[in-house]
Amino acid sequence: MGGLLVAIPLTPLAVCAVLLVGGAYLRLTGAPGARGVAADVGTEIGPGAGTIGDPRAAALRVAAGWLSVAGVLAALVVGVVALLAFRGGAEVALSTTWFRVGYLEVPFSLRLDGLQGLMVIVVGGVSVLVHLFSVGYMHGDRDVVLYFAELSLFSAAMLLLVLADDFYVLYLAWELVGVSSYLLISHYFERPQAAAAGKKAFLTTRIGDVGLLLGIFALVWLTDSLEFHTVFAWASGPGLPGAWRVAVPLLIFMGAMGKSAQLPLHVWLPDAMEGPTPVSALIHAATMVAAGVYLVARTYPIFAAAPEALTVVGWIGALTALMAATVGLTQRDIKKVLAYSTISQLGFMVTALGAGVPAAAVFHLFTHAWFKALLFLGAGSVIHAAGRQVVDELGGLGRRMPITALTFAAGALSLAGIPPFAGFWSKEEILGALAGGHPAFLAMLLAASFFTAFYVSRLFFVVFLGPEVETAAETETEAPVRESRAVMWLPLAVLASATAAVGLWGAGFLGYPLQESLGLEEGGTSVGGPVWVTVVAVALGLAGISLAWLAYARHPARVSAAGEDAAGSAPAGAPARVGPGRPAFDARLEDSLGWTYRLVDNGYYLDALFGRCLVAPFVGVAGFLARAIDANLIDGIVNGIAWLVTGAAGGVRRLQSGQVRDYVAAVAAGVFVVAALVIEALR
Amino acid sequence: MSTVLTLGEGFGLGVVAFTLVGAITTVFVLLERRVSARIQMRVGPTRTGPHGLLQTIADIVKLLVKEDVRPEYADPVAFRLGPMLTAVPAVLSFVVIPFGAPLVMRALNVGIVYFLAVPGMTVVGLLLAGWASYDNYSFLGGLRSSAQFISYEIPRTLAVVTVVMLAGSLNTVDLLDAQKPVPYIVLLPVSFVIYMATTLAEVNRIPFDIPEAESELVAGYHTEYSGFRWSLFFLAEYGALYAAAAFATLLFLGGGNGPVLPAVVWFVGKSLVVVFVFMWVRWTLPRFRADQLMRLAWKVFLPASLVNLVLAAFVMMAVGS
Amino acid sequence: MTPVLILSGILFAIGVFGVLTRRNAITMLVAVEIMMNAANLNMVAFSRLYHPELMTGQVLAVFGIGVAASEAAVGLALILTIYRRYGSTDVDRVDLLKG
Amino acid sequence: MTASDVLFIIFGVIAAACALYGVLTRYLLRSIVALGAFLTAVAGEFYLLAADFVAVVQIFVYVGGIVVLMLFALMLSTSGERQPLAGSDRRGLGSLLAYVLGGMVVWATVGTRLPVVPGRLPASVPYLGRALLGGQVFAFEVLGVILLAAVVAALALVRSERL
Repeated sequence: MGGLLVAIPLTPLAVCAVLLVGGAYLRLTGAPGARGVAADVGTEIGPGAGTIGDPRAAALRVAAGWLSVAGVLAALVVGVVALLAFRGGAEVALSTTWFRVGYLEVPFSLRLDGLQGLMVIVVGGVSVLVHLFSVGYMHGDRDVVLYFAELSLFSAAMLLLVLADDFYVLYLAWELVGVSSYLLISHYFERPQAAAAGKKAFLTTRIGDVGLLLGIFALVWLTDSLEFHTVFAWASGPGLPGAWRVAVPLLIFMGAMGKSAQLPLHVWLPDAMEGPTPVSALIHAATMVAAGVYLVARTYPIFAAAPEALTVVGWIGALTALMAATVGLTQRDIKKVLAYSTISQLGFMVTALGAGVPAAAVFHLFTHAWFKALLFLGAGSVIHAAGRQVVDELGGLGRRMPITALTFAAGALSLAGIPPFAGFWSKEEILGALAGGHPAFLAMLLAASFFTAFYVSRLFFVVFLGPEVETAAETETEAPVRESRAVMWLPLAVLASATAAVGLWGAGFLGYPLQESLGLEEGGTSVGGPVWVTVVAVALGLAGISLAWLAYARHPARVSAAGEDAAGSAPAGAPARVGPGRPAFDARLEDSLGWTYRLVDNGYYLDALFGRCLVAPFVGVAGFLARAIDANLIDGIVNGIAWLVTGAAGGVRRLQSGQVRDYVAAVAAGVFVVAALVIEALR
Repeated sequence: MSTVLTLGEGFGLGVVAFTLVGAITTVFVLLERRVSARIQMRVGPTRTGPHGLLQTIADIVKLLVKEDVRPEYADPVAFRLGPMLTAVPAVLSFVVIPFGAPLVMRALNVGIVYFLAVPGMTVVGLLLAGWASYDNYSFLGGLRSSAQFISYEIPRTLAVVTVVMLAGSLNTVDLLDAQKPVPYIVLLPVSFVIYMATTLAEVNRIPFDIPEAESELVAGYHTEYSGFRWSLFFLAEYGALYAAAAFATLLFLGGGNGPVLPAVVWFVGKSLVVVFVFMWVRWTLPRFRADQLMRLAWKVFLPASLVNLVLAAFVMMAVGS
Repeated sequence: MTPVLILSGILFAIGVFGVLTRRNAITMLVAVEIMMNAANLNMVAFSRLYHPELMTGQVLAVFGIGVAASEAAVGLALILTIYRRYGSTDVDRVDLLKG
Repeated sequence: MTASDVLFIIFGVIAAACALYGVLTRYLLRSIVALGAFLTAVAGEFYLLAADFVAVVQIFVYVGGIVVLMLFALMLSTSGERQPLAGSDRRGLGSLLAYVLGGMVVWATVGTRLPVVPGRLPASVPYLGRALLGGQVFAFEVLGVILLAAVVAALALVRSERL
């Protein structure tokens, strides 16, 4: 049974290998039209060039998407089979020696129990839908084969990550996930912002990774083993040194902070939106960013042994949740709004972890994955159709794209925490748990909930309701914005149904069927929570939606850059249209709030702060070292030595005849002397 | 006394192996002529003896009585050494082939590596023959054969390594037990394909026969040879062909394993099928160009065999645990 | 075991003789290979004498063969380069330290 | 006198004779062929010393690889020179050093009392495999790196300018 687990990450990995080899093969054999890994047959060569793309390249481009869908689907099926076996009472685990170098024995352990099974379903399920959506979204992209290879690599790495049962495998998968995230963010690497965003994401998360690595080193040093069960036994056991008890979980949490974009390492996530939108949905909303939360939940025994560490975790989570929710209010890029929303929701989960209710955090992770993926894919559908992603240039799309609008609404309601959508159940779980003993966290998260409801409603009202805005895509191509293809809206529909349904699965008043069936620990205090928390939370959510409706839907006016009401040039008979411009309420808000608004709008200037205080000094010191120390001091020493040698060699060079045999004779004579000495010494 | 016996046994086995190779060559030359005739819709030799069965014998007699011609400028030592060094490894290969469980000359603990290593000496002979003939065609043939051999040896070895990993032994006799229920062709089909293709290259047969491509090089490294020395090349070629087929049988087809009939019958039967496949390929496919040949080895077979090896290792690890 | 060691000593001396006396680079390489084989023979012999189950000597011999392979590859590449430049593989003609 | 003693003497004589011929002959080609015969004879000695894997690797790498490579290089570099090499070899100093070194080694060997050889081991391959991938694995990996470096170096050296 355990051997089956290897197949789960291996199938997408095999697809990745096939695509890479296939692409490389076509490039090597010089298939015409196979520029890059594979080139776009139609657009790149152009109709006038007289060459037709290689049919093999075209076939590979078509096959790539479906192949990777099939790979992830197979992994998901295997995962479900394994999960059923686990529920049947079997121990689904694999533990073997990966390799043995001298005395070091590196294990390779995989395990699937309740938590991992849940993650496999989330990762596999969302992956399948996102791969499917990508088939439509990436159609015609130049590097589509490379894209699917990278996406499959990511799925494989993420599945390996959630199945890992020792820190070696975990760290391996952790870094693989980071690399594939980097590759995918920089997928449009010819765009400077995309390349920079990938680099930023990689370097920022690396700060956290160093912490994780140090934590792993500490564990090796302390326990001589990196298998989870040994480490957990150590953590709960007696007689552990006090400082390490706190330091190890905090170091591990650093890794989680990087991956899960918690303050202050969250700055990479909004920039990561430079990647293709399905990537944002899969990696930067549903799965990879949840890896940090999963990591903490998986290694929770280590955290449970250190209440001090848990407090730190809780504060970071709550602060992140509140901070990101406020920033979300002001963003003008759809994906940026959703990015900050993701950071905020991750903050909710981390707060729950810190408050000692990992089950609630994992449940929120589970529901969040579905509805946030839904929101991102909806945004992707809009961007794909309209060709723009700034709210200024979008509006009234609800009539044109009814399916997208409806599904997006489902996701938005879920995010706002309105029953019966998934987000309500998990958020209420967290808030209820906080009500017993963590009033500060509760207050912060309630405020964040209100802001959340407001910004997501704003997004929905501006983009889908109100008068239509003349989009750039329309004016350029004369083609009206239309609903996306079935391959794109089908995943949306599936995700929307999931969003409506999965919450009930883990709902408290139904007796936690999900948690029960997977054997997740309830993990602590006052699950369910007092009724007033639920009432207040829902009321705040509704209030946020209503205020947003008043602010954006009742007065859907736009303010153009010049400050006047933007007027449309709609032909007679068509519904009223307006030109592009900011939503009027945003402009008024900025006028009345002034610098406060700009502070929030710029993400509290954290990026600039880091740039000034960390990056700039670092670059400066490096530059100083390069110019002053390296060029003068080091090079001076090196040149000086070289000069000395040149001088000395002038005297000795007469010994060098250049005759090889003279040298050999000298060596042989030396051997003779040494051998004589050795023999004499041994006698 | 036992000293003399042991040494005598070794000598006797050598004579047996050499005789075996001679007999195999005699039979295979006839077989090849008949198979090629069938494929080309001809009849083949029918006149000498019943159904032409004695044709090869007649040819051998002719070859043995022919004059041994040596070109004037040929290097005398190397010219004589070349054919011998080519034929000896083919004979030596037979030492480790288990025709039946007890019917093996020496069950070496490293039999499989031995089998991979010994044919490598053939190349020395071919290079010498080509160089000694003092003839551009021969020289080119010799160089080509060594380049080809070295290139195809790597994927071939890697393919065999998967078998060794699965069997956990380098002993040829242990392989038979390891393949008792299922022969390895079922478990390692990719290795089998790589082994068969690279083996064709190792024994210089079409479609990999550029060292002796008659349309370009007259006859390659044996252009200048005649009579008995030339027949040594023939001996080497067919001896190596049968050894390779026998080894394919051993590695992938379960050797002498099989119901009812004695192991020897199964082994010879299976290996003859492999030999027939080799002949079939030879008379069906055209020849590769020299550059295509190299590209095939380094860009297709080498990566394919590496991927195959890694995948096989992973699968074995997963299944084994 | 003594005969093996004596044989290896003789072979090593032959190799030394070859390296010292021959002028042709390829022959020198041949002589070097003879010396390496003499050393390998010694190692295998001692592997039988001391801790045969650890195989240290045989492992060293295998490593020696591997290193010899790389040495031959690089050596022959050097010889080819020298031949291209000087039109000969006679090492006495190659006496410049600068290329 | 057992069979392996007889074989040891035969292989030893072949090895010494071929080595001597290899360093004395004035024909490059014969020198390399003699090396091949020498290596095969040494492989025989390895086999007699219960190192069958080393013996096969010797044939595989040396005879199948290095000798072929040397022949190849010879044919690429001096295909015109079929005549024996001319010119003086400096025999004097070389012979002296070789005699002294060889004599010293033989003298030291004869004068040393060696332990008795333990019985023959059942099979060397499993032990060797364990040693190669166990205690000696680091050296094994380093050897891989050395081989890679050698391949790269050889390519860099012989790469012609026009490529």
